Amino acid sequence: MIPTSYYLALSVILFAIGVAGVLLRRNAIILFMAIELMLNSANLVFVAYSRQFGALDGQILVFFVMTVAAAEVAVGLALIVTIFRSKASIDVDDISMLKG
Amino acid sequence: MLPNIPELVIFLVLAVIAVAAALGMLASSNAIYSALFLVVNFGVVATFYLLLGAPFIAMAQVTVYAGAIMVLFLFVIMLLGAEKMKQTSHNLLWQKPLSIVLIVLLLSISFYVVLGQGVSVGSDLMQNASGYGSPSAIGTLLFQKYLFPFEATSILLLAAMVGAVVLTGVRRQRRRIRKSRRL
Amino acid sequence: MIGIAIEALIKSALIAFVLLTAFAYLTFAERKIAALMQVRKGPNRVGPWGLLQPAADGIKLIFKEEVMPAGADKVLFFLAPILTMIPAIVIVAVIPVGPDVELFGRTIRLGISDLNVGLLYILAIASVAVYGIVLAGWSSANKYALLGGLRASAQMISYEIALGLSIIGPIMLAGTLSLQGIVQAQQSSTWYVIWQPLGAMIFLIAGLAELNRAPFDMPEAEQELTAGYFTEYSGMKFSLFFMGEYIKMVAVSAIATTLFFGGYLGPFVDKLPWLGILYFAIKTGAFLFLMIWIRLTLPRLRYDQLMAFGWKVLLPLALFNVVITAVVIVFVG
Amino acid sequence: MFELVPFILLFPVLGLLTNLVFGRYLGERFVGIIASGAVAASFIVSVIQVFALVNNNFHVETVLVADWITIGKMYLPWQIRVDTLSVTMMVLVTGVGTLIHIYAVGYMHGDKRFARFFVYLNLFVVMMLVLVAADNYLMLFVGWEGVGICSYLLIGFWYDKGDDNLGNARAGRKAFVVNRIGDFGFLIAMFMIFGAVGSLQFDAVLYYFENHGMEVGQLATTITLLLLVGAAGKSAQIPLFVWLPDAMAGPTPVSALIHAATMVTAGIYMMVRSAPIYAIAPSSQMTVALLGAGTALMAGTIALAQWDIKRVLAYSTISQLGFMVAAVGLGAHVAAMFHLITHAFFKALLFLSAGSVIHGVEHGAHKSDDHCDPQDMRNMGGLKDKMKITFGVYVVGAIALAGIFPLSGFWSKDEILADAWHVGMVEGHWHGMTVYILLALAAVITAFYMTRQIILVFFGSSRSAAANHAAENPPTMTVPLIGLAILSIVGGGINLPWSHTLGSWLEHTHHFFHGIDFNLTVALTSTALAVASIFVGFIVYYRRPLESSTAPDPLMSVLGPSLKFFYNKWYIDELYGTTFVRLYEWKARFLAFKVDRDFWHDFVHNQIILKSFKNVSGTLSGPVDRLGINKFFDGLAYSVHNIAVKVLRPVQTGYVRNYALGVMLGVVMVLGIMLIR
Repeated sequence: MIPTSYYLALSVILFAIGVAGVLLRRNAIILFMAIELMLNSANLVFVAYSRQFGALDGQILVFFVMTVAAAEVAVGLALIVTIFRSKASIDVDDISMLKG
Repeated sequence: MLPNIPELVIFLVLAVIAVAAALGMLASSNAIYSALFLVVNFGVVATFYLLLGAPFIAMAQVTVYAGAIMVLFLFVIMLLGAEKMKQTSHNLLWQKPLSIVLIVLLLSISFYVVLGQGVSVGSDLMQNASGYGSPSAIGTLLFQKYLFPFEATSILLLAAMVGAVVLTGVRRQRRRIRKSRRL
Repeated sequence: MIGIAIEALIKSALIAFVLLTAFAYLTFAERKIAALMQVRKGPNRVGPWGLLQPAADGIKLIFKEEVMPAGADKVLFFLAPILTMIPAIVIVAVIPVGPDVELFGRTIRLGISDLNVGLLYILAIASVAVYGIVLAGWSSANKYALLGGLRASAQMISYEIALGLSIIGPIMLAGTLSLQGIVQAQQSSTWYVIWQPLGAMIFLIAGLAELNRAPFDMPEAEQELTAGYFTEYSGMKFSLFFMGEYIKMVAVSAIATTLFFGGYLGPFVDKLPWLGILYFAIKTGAFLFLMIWIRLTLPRLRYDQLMAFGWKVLLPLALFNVVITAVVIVFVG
Repeated sequence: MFELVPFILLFPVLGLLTNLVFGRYLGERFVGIIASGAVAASFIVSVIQVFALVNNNFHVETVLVADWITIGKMYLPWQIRVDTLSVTMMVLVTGVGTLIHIYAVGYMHGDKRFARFFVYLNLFVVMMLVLVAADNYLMLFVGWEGVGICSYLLIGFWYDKGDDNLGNARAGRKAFVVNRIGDFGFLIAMFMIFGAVGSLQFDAVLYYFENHGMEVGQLATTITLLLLVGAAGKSAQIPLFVWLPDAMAGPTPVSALIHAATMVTAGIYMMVRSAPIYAIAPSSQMTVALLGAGTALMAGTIALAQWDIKRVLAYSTISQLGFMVAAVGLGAHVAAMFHLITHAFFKALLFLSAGSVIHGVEHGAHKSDDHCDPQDMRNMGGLKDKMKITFGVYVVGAIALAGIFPLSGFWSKDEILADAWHVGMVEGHWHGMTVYILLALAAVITAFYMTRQIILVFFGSSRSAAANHAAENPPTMTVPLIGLAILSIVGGGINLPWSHTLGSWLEHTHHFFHGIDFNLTVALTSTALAVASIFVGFIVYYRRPLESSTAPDPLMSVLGPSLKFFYNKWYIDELYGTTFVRLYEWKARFLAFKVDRDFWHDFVHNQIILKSFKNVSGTLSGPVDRLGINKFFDGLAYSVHNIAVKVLRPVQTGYVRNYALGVMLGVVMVLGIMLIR
């Protein structure tokens, strides 16, 4: 049986990497992927605690997170495509003006 | 109670793969590789779910993340031809060092909390009970206790669908293309 | 513990062997059937009735030159055919090919594993199968290949939804996600194709689309895209793609058999469990023949027609099927 | 089956809502079908209630729809009472209502506010049903006011027509105001009932008065007289009848439905409902009887001299309502209800036929370009060949109204007369005989003016081009007429003297409701009088028909100035005009111009308040605002501006990653704080 804290440590590392992706990368798509990574590390914590407490609620929450992630990706990627069409770039630093 | 050796080995190997894949996602300059590294990471996380007694979530992880979300990413990257981003001038000088300092701080605080918590496995009792994490158990919980969030989620998905269609709709596309011939 | 591992290993090896053989002779069968339908002879020189033709083809492909296109992404170009193959083989793991049998004093399950999320497993693996094709298309650095890959992935994603919805019918009828459970549930009622004719139809059509086979073989439309995503491939890598497609055909046929046609069930199976494998093989074979037949009969669809059909006809029909099934189950029991 | 009863109200409500929302899109046909269908459905439910009552051994049943008012011990539910009396009214209202709805579809054809008309009509049916279905006085009052407002809306339906383009609106206002006077009496009666009984539920109130009869005689007299004021307003009795003739300004189906068949009977119904209170107040009973008989005669004389076809019928209605009120006063409740029902049949028939005549003449007017008044009987004549069906049913209605054997009017009117005779001769009360004589005279006059009307309208030769070109109306109008005509002929069957069907039916509501035996003397006398009256009428009008539309009434030579007196309605309107109306107008003018304008506006407002405000605001805006506050806020704004430019603007880089960094900073800080604590 792997202790819960091992999973927590792993998800902390994954989360930190996700944060690094958001803060350091400029490619909007990779930034997006980093966000997904963070969501995933959170999911891992949910499932680990779900096992620790023997309750399924954590898994349900993961299910909802996945749904939200799917919705988020659909809209987010649509936005990126739209931005790319007008700017020919997906560098987030290029999208610093309110004017399109 | 410490885990037995084979289990620990499996866990450590998988964890190393997960972290390596995540780092690969972070570091690779090609967005396609980033996406593929992330897929590997998700696959490993799905395996963790299996180990944690959540086969349904594991399968959903593979289907939703690996099968749908990441394919969408790949699709967009290829569609835009944006796998290699041109580097433009960089004027956020203090962003990088400050970020690294903050990430290190976050890591240290989190580790302090997580490792200070001690080693616990939780109750084997519930987990070993038949049906824990099975689709029917999840379904029962989902359609009884969490019915309202579930329905709300369905509306969210519908909204996302409409949003995506509207954002990239055909009419808009044509006008944009006519306006800028850059594509 | 060790015993179980060894058993699983043996079964896996056996299945892999059977699948590879099936692939080889499926190509042969396809050529023979095509010849039959087009009133010609087909391969008949290598061995008796041309039976060794697949072996000859294999040897030829192994000795062909491996071409690496100039601008290709080498790693992914190499990885893509493998990524196509793996899901095709792995997906078979949860399909039961027969009832439990006694052998060497132990009960052996004919089928590698019986997950309680078996159908979810199938959906998960099916959804991952896109990667090989997409990456093959992209890594070739060839416009035809890229377009083929994109088309293929869009097509597979679109039809995956109808596919997933069409298997909900049997799930609801059987009340389980385990394939073994679904087969056993069909023992007490009848084959689910009786209760789910629409579901079976949708599964078959969506399955064909998932396979990128005629009339949905758009990604490799010769007239427009030369060979689609494997335009640049040659030699053994090319044959891996080929292998993937035919193994997937076998897999889809096996799943359809399991879900809608009673799997290994048939007369006297309870007395002679080994008969189950025979029944299973016959049913699967019938499906394979049907697929070949369709390929030889129907012309290819246009791409926009294909997408419109998937989203506007198949998906609503599948949803309708789910709703009707649910209503009937609730009211009739 | 009793639980179906709320549907009686629900159907018309649905109908009116549908027409209210979608009416303008539906087209006349659908609007008509929805409105008529809704009322017809209610009618079916009402009939079902009859059978339900029979199955229930005629026992009263109440159906709770909703709680309404609960304050302390006062509990007023929204509750429907199903007993023989209320069901009789329900069937009557919905039955006659259905026929009139159907008729109105034809009559209102082409009107620009077609859908609105049917919304009002349905609303009226709803309100009338609330009134008759009520289980307490307050709910009854809701229906009472509801029919009042519908009456107002419908009288003024063609609000842009009439004298000075305001006449119809004025008629509506008059009806409303006069009714308000009656309501005032009703309200005070209700307050007194509540004060004495502590409840407004019929059962409680009637039980109280039945069992405390002796102690509360004085109170009962006061209450019943006040109730009489209310009934006089609604049922158009002396002195509040003046609104009803003016109400003829509304479309004819309205006149038929509201001012003949249903709404005006509300007063009768209310008094019958309150019968146990009247029973212990003999002096007010006497008042009621005399008032009713007086009204019957007075209205009859006015009807004698009118030229307007609908106005004659309107006064006739008042007269017949007088019969009913008199019957109530004599304690002949069954006779009153009986006459109410038969009167609803034949008066609805007469009004609708009159409408048919008007419609036909209007049609002729369009055709011949002769724009004379289509309601004036002097412009008619000779229509019997042009409008055969209308003529036939009109004669049926007129004979029924005149009380000729064996039509329905004969049986009901005779029962009232027999009751009066009984009270006067057998029980020996002086007012019984007075009432009998007054009513018999009124009956004679009734027969005479109906003869006059029929001859003027249908016989002789056409006295205008319009009448010459008149034509029969479409079946939507004539079929309901035929239905009503049949009802007018056989309607007497519900309470024939030797079966007393209605009497024994109503007995289940109050034990002292009972019919009276047939009195051959009375019957023969009244029939003979009526026949003689018709004969005289023929002599006067048929032998010497009017030559032209300007010729004087042949009666002029006989009656002379008194006919003029009748024609001018006994100068009642003028009397009210000089006494009440002018007084109120003077008071209103005084309040408006002297008190309101001169004192409050010119003096208090302009001189005192406005001036002082001007001074105060002058000082506030000048030194205080401009120099003090403005300077301060200018400074504040500049400092905000400076902070924003120097500090906040650089932070807003527009780079997402910067913002993310900010979020991250916050996260780490919060985590750190949590860790330290």
